[in-house]
Amino acid sequence: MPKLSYLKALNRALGDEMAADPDVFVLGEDIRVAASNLTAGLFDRFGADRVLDTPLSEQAFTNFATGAALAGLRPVIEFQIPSLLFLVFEQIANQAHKFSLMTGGQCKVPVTYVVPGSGSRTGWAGQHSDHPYSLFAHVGVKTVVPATPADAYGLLLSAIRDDDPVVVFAPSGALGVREDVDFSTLAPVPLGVGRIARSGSDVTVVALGHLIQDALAVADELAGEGVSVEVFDPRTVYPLDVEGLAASVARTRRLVVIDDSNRSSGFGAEVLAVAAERFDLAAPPRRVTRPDGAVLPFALALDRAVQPGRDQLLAAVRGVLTSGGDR
Amino acid sequence: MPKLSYLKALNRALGDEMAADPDVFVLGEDIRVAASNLTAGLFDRFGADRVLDTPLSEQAFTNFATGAALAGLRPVIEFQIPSLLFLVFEQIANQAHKFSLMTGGQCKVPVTYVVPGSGSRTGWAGQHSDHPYSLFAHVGVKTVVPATPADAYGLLLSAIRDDDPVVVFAPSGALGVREDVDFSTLAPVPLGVGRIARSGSDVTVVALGHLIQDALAVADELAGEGVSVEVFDPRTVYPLDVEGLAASVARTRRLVVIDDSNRSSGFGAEVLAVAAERFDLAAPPRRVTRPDGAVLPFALALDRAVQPGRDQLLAAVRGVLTSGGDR
Amino acid sequence: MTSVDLYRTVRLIRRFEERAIEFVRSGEIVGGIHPYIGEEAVAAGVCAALRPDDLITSTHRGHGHVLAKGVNPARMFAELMGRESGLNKGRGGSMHAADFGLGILGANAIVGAAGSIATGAAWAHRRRGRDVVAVSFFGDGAMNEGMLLEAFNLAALWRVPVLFVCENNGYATTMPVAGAVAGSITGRAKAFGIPAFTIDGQDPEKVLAATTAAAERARAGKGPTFLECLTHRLDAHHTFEHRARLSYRSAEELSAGWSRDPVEIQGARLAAADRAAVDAEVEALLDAAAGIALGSAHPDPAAALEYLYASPEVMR
Amino acid sequence: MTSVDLYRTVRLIRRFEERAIEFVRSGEIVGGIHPYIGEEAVAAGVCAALRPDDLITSTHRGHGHVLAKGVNPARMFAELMGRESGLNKGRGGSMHAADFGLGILGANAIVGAAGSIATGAAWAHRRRGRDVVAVSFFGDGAMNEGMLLEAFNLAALWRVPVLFVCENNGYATTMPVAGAVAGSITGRAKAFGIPAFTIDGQDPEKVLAATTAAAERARAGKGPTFLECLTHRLDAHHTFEHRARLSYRSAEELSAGWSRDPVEIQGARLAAADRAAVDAEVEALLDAAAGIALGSAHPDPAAALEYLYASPEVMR
Ligand SMILES: Cc1ncc(C[n+]2csc(CCOP(=O)(O)OP(=O)(O)O)c2C)c(N)n1
Ligand SMILES: Cc1ncc(C[n+]2csc(CCOP(=O)(O)OP(=O)(O)O)c2C)c(N)n1
Ligand SMILES: [Mg+2]
Ligand SMILES: [Mg+2]
Repeated sequence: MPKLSYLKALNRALGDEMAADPDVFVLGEDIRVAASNLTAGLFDRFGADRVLDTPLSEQAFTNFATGAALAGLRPVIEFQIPSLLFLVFEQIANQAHKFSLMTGGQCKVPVTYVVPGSGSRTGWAGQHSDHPYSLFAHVGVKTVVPATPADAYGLLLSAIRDDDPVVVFAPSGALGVREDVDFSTLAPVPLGVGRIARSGSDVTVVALGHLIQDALAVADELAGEGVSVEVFDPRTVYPLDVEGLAASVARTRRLVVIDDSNRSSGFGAEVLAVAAERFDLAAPPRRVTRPDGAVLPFALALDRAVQPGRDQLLAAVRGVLTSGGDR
Repeated sequence: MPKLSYLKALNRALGDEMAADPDVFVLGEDIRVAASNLTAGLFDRFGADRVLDTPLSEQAFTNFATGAALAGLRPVIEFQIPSLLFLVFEQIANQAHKFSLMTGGQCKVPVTYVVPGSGSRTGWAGQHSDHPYSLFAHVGVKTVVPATPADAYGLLLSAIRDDDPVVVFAPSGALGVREDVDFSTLAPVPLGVGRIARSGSDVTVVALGHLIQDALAVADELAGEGVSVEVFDPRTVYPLDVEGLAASVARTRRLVVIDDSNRSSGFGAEVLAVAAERFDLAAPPRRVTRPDGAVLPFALALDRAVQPGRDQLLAAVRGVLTSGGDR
Repeated sequence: MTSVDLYRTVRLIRRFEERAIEFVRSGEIVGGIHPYIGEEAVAAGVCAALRPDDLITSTHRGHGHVLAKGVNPARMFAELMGRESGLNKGRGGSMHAADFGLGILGANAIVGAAGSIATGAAWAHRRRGRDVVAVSFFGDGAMNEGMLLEAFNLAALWRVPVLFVCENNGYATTMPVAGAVAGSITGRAKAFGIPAFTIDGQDPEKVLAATTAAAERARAGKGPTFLECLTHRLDAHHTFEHRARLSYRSAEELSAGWSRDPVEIQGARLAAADRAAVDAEVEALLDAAAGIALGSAHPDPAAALEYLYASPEVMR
Repeated sequence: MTSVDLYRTVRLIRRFEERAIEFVRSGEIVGGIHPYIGEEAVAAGVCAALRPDDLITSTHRGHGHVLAKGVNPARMFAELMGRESGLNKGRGGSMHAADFGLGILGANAIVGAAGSIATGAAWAHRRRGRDVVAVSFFGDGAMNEGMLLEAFNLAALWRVPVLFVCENNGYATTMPVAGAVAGSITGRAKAFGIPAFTIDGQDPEKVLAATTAAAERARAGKGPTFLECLTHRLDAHHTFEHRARLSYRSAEELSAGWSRDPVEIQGARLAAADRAAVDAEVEALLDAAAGIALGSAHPDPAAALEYLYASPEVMR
C-alpha cells in the first residue's frame, strides 16, 4: 500500500474537495507557491480565483472569508503560524461564530481555518510556538486536531463540509507522520467522534495530534511491564466525544490526559472536569500539559522542557496506577 | 459609615494610584468625559497627558501601552466593551505577556486592562456580552474579577502595582453593588488570594464577581433549610488560590462552581480539574456555567436563560448534597 | 427614484427613530438604541441607488440603513423589542438587524468590522458572475480601525465591487474627528488607490447621485469607491446619553446641525400637500408596524440556543 | 560617523549573517534565520543617525538592526545558538533579540506589531522630558497590517518622536509588493499627515542623511517621519528556503540586486588598504565572537520558566 504523509493528506483533502465543490476556495499567505506545502499544486490546478494569495492583512482576510461564506462560498484559510489566530480572534470568535445565532438562523458561515504546523516548531521561539486549540473550544468554535494522515484527510474534509466555522490544527510534530493508506478508503471522518488509538484495560490516556505518538510509545513501554494502556484520541477538541471517552473510562477506571495546551482552563482541564462530574474513577486523574502561562523559550532544551513529553506521561500513568486505594 | 459603590471604588483606586505614582496614566475611549464613569474627575485632576483619549485603534493603543510600560510607565487601559479584548488578544497574550521571558528578564510590562461592565449588559446582545476571563487564565495573564467595592478598590490597586500585565474584569452585574466602607481601611488586596465570602460546612460554592451575590442568596435560602453553604470567592481567576480552595473543600467535601464563562475549558473546568486531581470529595462536583459556545441572544428572557443563575445553582447544590453515597 | 420616494424614506427613518426612542423610554425596547436622527439622507440616498439584490452591511447606528434597504418596519420594531417576529427572531436586537432576503448582511456592533465582510461578499458574487454591488456603512470613528484600512487594501487590490460609505458625523461617541483622525478621511482611502469623494450627507439627492455613479463604476468592474458623507448626529450617541450628561459638544453646534435637517431639505422639494400625504402615509405605516410588533410573541427561553450552530448535528 | 564607520557596520552585518548561515547549516543554530544580506545599508545608515539612548524596535529579519545599534556580536551569536550568555539568555533566539541597555526594545516576530510599541515607548520618554527618538523597522509586507496603520495615526496625532523605517525589499516572503500594496507605500504614511520619503536603501550615506534629518525633526517636537528604503533581499526569506525551492523571483532580478550590493557601494568609498584593514578587523571580531558563543553554556532546562513573570511572587 502506498505511504501517505499527514501533510500530503491535508493537501489531498483540500484538492479533492476543491475539485468536488466549486464553492470551495483557499486563501492565505504564500499559498500560491505553497510555502507550507498545504496548497502544493493547487494554484496550477484551480487558478488565481480559487487559490488567493493575500497581503499580510489577517484581520481583513478572515472577515473577507466570512463575507464570502455569507454569500454562499466555502472558504478555507491557511494561517502560516499559530499566533495569527490570536490576531484574528475577534474575527472568528465574535464574528464568524456569532452570525448564525445573532441573525436568528438566517445564514451560515462555513469557513475552515487551517494551521499547518501548530505548536512548537523547533527553534521558532515564543511567538511562533503556541497551540491555542483550547481557546476555540472555550468560545465554542468547532476545533479538530488530527493525529494520523487518514484522520487529517477525513477531518479536513468534514471541516470544509460543515456549515459552521471549524479550526483545524495540524501540529508540527504530526506533519511528517506517514501511514500505509489504501487511497480508495480515504473518507470524511465525522466531527465530534473520537477513536481508540490503542485498546487497553488498565488506564485510559487521552491524547491529541502529535501527542498520540507519545501516548502510543508510552503504552508500548508499559506493555512490557504488563500494564495495558488504552489510548483515546478525541480527534475533535470541541465538541468533545464525551460518550466515547466515557466508554473507555468505564473499562479502565483510570485516566490521564496529555495535552499541548497550557494547563489552566485548557483542554486537559475540560477532560478532568468531565471526569469529575461523570466518571467513577479508581484513582484521581492527572493531566500532563504545558505549564500555566507557558511561553516557549528559544533554546531547544528549554523549549522541550516546557512541552508535555513521554517521561511526564509515563510518570503520570504510573501515578494513577499506584494511587487510588483511598477512593 | 459611608457607602461606596463598586464603580466608584474603581474610580477611587485609579485616582489614588495616579496621585501616588506619576508613572501611572490611563488611556482609552471616551475616558476624558468618563462615559463609563471609571475615569470620572480624572481628566480635570491629572490633565491630558495622564488621561489619554484614544481614537478607535484598540490594537495600536494596546501595544502603545506596552511600549510605554517598557519605557517605565504604568499604563491602565480602559476597554469600553468586553469583546474589545478579543480584538487585542494578540497584543496582550502574544506581546505584553511574552516580553519578560523572551527577553530573558530584561524588561517588564506593567499594564492593567480594565473592562468596566463585563459580561451581559442588559440588551446589548451577542457582541457586547462576553465574559472572557477564562481565556486570559488559559494564556497565563493575571486576571481578577472583584466582587465587592473594597475588593474592586484593592485588586485594581494591586493590578496597577504588579509588574506584569493584569486584566481586571468588573462585571456589569457588580458595578452597582454598594457597601459600607470605612475609607481609611481601603487597601491593596493581594493578587492570587481568595476569601471566604460566607462560611459554611456542608458544601463549598465557588463564585466570582457578580455571581457572589447569587451564591450568597442561594446560601441564605438553603440556610433556611438547615444547609450550611460556604461561599469561596477566589477573586483572582489566575493565579487561582488553590490552597484557599483546598482548605474550604477539606471542611465541606462538596463543591459547586458558578461561573459566567462558557462551560468548555473555562474557569469552572479548571476548578473541577483541580478538584479531581487533589480533593477528596464526598460527591461529584458540579459546575453552573454559560452553555458551551454561548452567544447571548438579544431578547431579555433568552439572554437570562443563557447565563448561570440562582435556580441552576440551587439545583446543583441540592444535587451534590444528595449524591455521593456511592463514593 | 423620485424626490417623493426619497422624502418618504427620510421621513420614515426619522419617525421610526422617534418612536423607537419613545419605546426605549417606555421600556418596550430594552438596552437602548443609537439613534440615526439627522443622518437619514445618507441611508436614503445610498440605498436609493441600489438594486434589491445589492448588499449592505450596517453598524450599531443601523436602523436607517436597513429601513432604506426595504425592511418591514413591523419586523424591525419587533426585533428591537426582542420578539419572535423580529427580523432576527429577537436574537439580534438594535445592533444586529439582518435580512438576508433583502441583501442586508447584518449590522455589526464592532466598529470597523463589516468593511471586510462586505468586501468578501461582493467578491464572492462577482466570482459567481453576478454584477452585484455591496455597500459598507461605517462612521468616522471606524476610519481608525486597522481592520477597516486592511479591507480598503483588499478591495482595491482585487477591484471588488464594494462602496465604502463613511458617515462622518463629527464624533465617535464623544471623540471629535479632529482629535482622532490624523490627515484626512478621504486621503486615507485615496492612499489605497480608491477614488474618494466628500459629499453633503444632509441632502439625499446628492447622496443618491454620488452613489449611483460609484455603483455603476463598481458594476463595470472598476473597483471600489469611497464616499465621505458629511452629516450631523442630532441626537445622542446612544439613548443612555439621555440620562448621563456627557459634555462634548455645544448647543450652538447642535442647532447649526438642525439648520440642515435632511427631512426639511428633502421635504422642501415637495408640494405641501404631497408632503402631508407622505407624512400621513408614514404615520399610518408606523402605527400599524408598532401595533404588530407590540402584539407579537416573545421567543421561548427554552429556545435560547437555537441557531447557535448551523450544523448542530455534530454537537453532542 | 565616517565612511569607514559605515563600511565597518555593513561589513560586520554581512559577515555576521554569512557566518550565521553557516551555523544554521552546521546545526549550531537551530530553527534557521531570516538573513539580512543585501539590506545592510538600511540598518547601518539609520542607526548611525541615532544616539545611544535612542530606541529601536526590530523584526524577524533583525540581526542587522541590533548589530548596527551596537550589540556585542558574541552575545548575538550566543543568542542565536540558545546560550545562556546570549542577549536574551537564549530565551529569545533570532526573532527576539533585545538589549534594553542599548535601547533595543526587541525584535518582534509578528509583522507590523512593533510600530505601536515603539510609538508608546517614544511617547513615554517624551512625557518624561527626554528628547529620545524611537525607530521602528518593518518590511513592505507590514504596510498591510492594520495595527501598523493604526500606529501611524497615533504617532501623527500625538506628534510622537518616532521614525517609521520601511525596508521595501520587494517581497513579503514570496508576495511581491505590487500584488499586496494597493496605492503606494509612502502614500499610506502621508495619508496620516506623516512626511514620507523614498530613499535609496542600498547606500548607507543616503540613509544616514535622511534619518538624521528625520531624527532632528522628531527631537524638535515635530512628530514622526516615514522613510521607505528601497532595498534588495539578496538571500532567502528564511534559511528554510535554501532547501525548499520556492519560485517567485528570477535569477535576473537577483543579479540586478547584487549589482547594488551595499557592501560594495560603501566599500568603494574607502581606500583599498583601509577597506582591507576594516575587513580584517571585522573578521577578527567575529572569530572571537563566534568562539565565545560556541564556548558558552547552554541554559539549564530546569530554569525553562524563569522570567515568565516579572512579579512571580503572586504565582502560587
Ligand atoms: C472596535 C470597537 N471599538 C469600540 C466600540 C465602542 N463603540 C461603539 S460605537 C462607538 C463610536 C463609533 O463612532 P463612529 O464610527 O464615528 O460612528 P457613530 O457612532 O458616530 O455613528 C464606539 C467607540 C465598538 N463597538 N467597537
Ligand atoms: C502578522 C504576521 N503575519 C504573517 C507572519 C509570517 N511572516 C513572517 S515574515 C513574513 C513576510 C514579511 O514581509 P516583510 O514585512 O516585507 O518583511 P521581509 O521579510 O521582507 O523583511 C511573513 C508573512 C508573521 N510573522 N506575522
Ligand atoms: Mg461618528
Ligand atoms: Mg519585504
